Amino acid sequence: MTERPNRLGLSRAQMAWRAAQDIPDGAYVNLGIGIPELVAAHVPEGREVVYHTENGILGFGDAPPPGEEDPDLINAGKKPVTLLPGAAFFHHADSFAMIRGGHIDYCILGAMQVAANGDIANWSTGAEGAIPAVGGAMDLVAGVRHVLVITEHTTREGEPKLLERCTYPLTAPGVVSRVFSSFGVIDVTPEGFLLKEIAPGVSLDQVAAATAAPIRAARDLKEVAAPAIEKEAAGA
Amino acid sequence: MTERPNRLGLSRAQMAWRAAQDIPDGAYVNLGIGIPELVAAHVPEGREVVYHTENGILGFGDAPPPGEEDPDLINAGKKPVTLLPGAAFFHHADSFAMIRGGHIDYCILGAMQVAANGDIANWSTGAEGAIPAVGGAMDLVAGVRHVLVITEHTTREGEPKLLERCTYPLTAPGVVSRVFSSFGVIDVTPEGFLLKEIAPGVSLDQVAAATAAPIRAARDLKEVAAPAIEKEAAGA
Amino acid sequence: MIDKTVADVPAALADVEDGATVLIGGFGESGSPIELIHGLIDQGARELTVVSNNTGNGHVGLAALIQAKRVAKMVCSYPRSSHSKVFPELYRKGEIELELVPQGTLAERIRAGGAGIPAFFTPTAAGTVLAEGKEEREFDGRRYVMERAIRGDLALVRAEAGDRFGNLTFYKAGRNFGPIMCMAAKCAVVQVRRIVEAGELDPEEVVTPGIFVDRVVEVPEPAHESQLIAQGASYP
Amino acid sequence: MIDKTVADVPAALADVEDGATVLIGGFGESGSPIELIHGLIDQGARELTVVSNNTGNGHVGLAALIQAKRVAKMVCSYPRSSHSKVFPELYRKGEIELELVPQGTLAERIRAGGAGIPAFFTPTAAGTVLAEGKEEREFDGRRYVMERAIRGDLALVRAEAGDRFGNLTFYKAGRNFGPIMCMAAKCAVVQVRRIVEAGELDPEEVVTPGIFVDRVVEVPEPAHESQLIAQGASYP
Repeated sequence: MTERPNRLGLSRAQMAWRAAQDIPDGAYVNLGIGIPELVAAHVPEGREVVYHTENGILGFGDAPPPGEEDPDLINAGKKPVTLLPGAAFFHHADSFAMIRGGHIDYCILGAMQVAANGDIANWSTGAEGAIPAVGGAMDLVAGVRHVLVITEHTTREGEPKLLERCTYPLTAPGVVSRVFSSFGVIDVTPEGFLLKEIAPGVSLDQVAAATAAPIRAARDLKEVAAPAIEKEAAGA
Repeated sequence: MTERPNRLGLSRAQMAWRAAQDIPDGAYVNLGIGIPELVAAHVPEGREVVYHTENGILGFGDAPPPGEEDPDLINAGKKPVTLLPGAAFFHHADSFAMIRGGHIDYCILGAMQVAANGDIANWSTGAEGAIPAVGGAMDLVAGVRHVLVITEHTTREGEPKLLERCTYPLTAPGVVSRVFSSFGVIDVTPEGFLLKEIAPGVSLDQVAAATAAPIRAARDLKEVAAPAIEKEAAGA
Repeated sequence: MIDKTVADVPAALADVEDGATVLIGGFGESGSPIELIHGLIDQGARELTVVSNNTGNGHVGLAALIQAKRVAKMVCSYPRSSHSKVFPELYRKGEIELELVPQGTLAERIRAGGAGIPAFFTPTAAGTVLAEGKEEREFDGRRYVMERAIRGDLALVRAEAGDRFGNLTFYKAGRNFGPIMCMAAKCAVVQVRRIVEAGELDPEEVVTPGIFVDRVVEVPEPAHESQLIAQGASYP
Repeated sequence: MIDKTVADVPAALADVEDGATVLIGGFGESGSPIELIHGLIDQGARELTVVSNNTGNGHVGLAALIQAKRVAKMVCSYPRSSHSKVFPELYRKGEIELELVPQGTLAERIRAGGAGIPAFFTPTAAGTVLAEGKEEREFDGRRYVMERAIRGDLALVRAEAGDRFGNLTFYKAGRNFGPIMCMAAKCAVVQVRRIVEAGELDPEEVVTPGIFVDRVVEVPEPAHESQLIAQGASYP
């Protein structure tokens, strides 16, 4: 999970920062494992957000100081968390009632692939011999009101992750509304991908070349206003 | 709800007493409104029974002393109750999960009609113009493991309540296992009604005449061993 | 900052629209949000569909709402009781519609609405007139009825304590339909005896997590329906 | 007198049969009933179907049960994790069967099993490979998958406090699958940190009412799976 060398576009922290700007005050939010976990640190001051984790907590906060971890106070990524005032515990059926019932406003997830029709693949490459594991991914994307994706624009090997159609097994069809990639902010519209904001230092041609589907630039295309953020600790 | 004059067979309290003998130690029991409410008072000493009420209590006890009633501590008949040590509150979906999920061992209910195939009708006469009301009756008879009925053997007008087939709308088909009537204890078997115990002072001919279905006497037919019980307070 | 507390009942109900589906908590008077119901009468919305276990008593609370001709349709399990005069009269005159639902099916349909389950199968009512027109199906040799979820535009619920996040505790059997109705409504409005500081409720003891609640209004001394009826009160 | 407390783990598990379906609580190590799982290894039952969110870590707890070749089939949402070696190895060799279920569907299927609901519809997995072979159906223009209930012969659960009636409280996010697994098993066996007197648990704060629990065994200082793994422990 360390930063790639000589990367083009936004850093992982900058992607998380940009996604955080979209979370309104009072939102109930579920953050996926990986880059999405960084979002909480960048929600603008003055906005209060309640975080949900599948394993039965609403209203958790940062990791505790070393030595104060509790193995029964963890998030879905099995990392230790703390409680904020107003937190609540509940069992798994109630936790997924929150998800499936449309009570969570936003989930922010990583993805292997996102298609121009909003399909998402983030649980399996479909490779032979792999141990299939889905966790709560399918419930989240099927149930949460706004499904947002944070992802590098391409794979480590430079393959596009934004495609005309997903080639990996779907997590759900037609659910993603917005992608925060290292190259910018891309909306999924009825007409396909729409580039709303572009990362500093990235050209439209570079975006198009790294995207395996048509991608239009918005008429009011802006540059992502991400601040310079110190590189987060590896594996944060 | 006062005792009928010159009645034949068991009194209401004696029927309740006899039903209570069938409740084993440790049972979870739901008692219907009317005569079944009297059962709790007659469970043999040494047996501990946990009572369930649809409105979300397990482990309630008798009515409180006058003046100590709490409108939020009532049973399904909307009568005030008290709590015993080990009681618990829960919401309505959990309460009926207990019922529908087969967790309640016994429900003891009144009935308008019981058929020789175990059908029960206890919620509606099907009369034109009546306000239909079902409450939890259908859930109880469909979900509880043992459905027992306490009833006068005939209506006030002398019409049989034990029939070949119910004429009133069913509460559920084929669920009743035993009837405690004023005339005795009647099992519902694959071959129809089987008289297991007969009330003192009642003849087999009288039982047969008051039953609108074949009723066999068990080979080991006994007399109901109900003690003389003082007449309970009206409307108890 | 999240703050779901509102100043008073009128503020909590200002935006209820004609034709709304309103889930109203309570089992008889136990848990009935009487001040919110009176607030809804004052607010004036009409042509309501009301989902509630009963139809109210006397001329206050739910009975008063019905009497004021605000309710086009009742969805309930037990629309009559000893003090219920208003609904039966309107029903006999054909001035109010009734959907009769077994109590456990009502609870489960509401819970399903809150949990994102559009339909489920239940043994309750299979083989009875209340299953007529519904899909029936066999699983493992037993007959079940398919039931659809219920969702509300509004829920009116009474609870014990609430904080600015909407976290709730309840009081005894007043809990009944409250938690599941909060889950199943677009806007859950809760009257609580006490508004408490965030963090005052133990996260282990929160019964309804705030995510299911939209507005909390303090009513420190809620009226007892039965006392009002004994006093011959009517509303407004 | 009702007394569901048992002297020790062997007494709690003496009668587990080969071929049983065992619901095992926990989300990773959080809430995992590690002493009961080790007790099940000692007890010796084989050909088990285990329903649990994960497949265990290291060579203790659930991983040790699998390693001992007692498990013919796993039903779970996430069978791999960083410390999970045992299951993947057996799975690749074709020596253990896997039914992969999205986490929320797993929770809901278990809850349905406890609530007497044989089947329900969920949006989760609709349009994905995990819906293949399952009935799909449209409600109000959206596609849903029909899922069947899960019931267990046995549940193994870790809780915080329990009384002789089986009433339970839980500890933080260790609650997760515990309450619904107790509901869905013929015999729910619970290890608690503290056995308390009847009446010591506030009826408002009971999370799992005793009706769902069959046996309670005190394990005052449960082992932490992650500590055992760090120590290189294996069981037996």
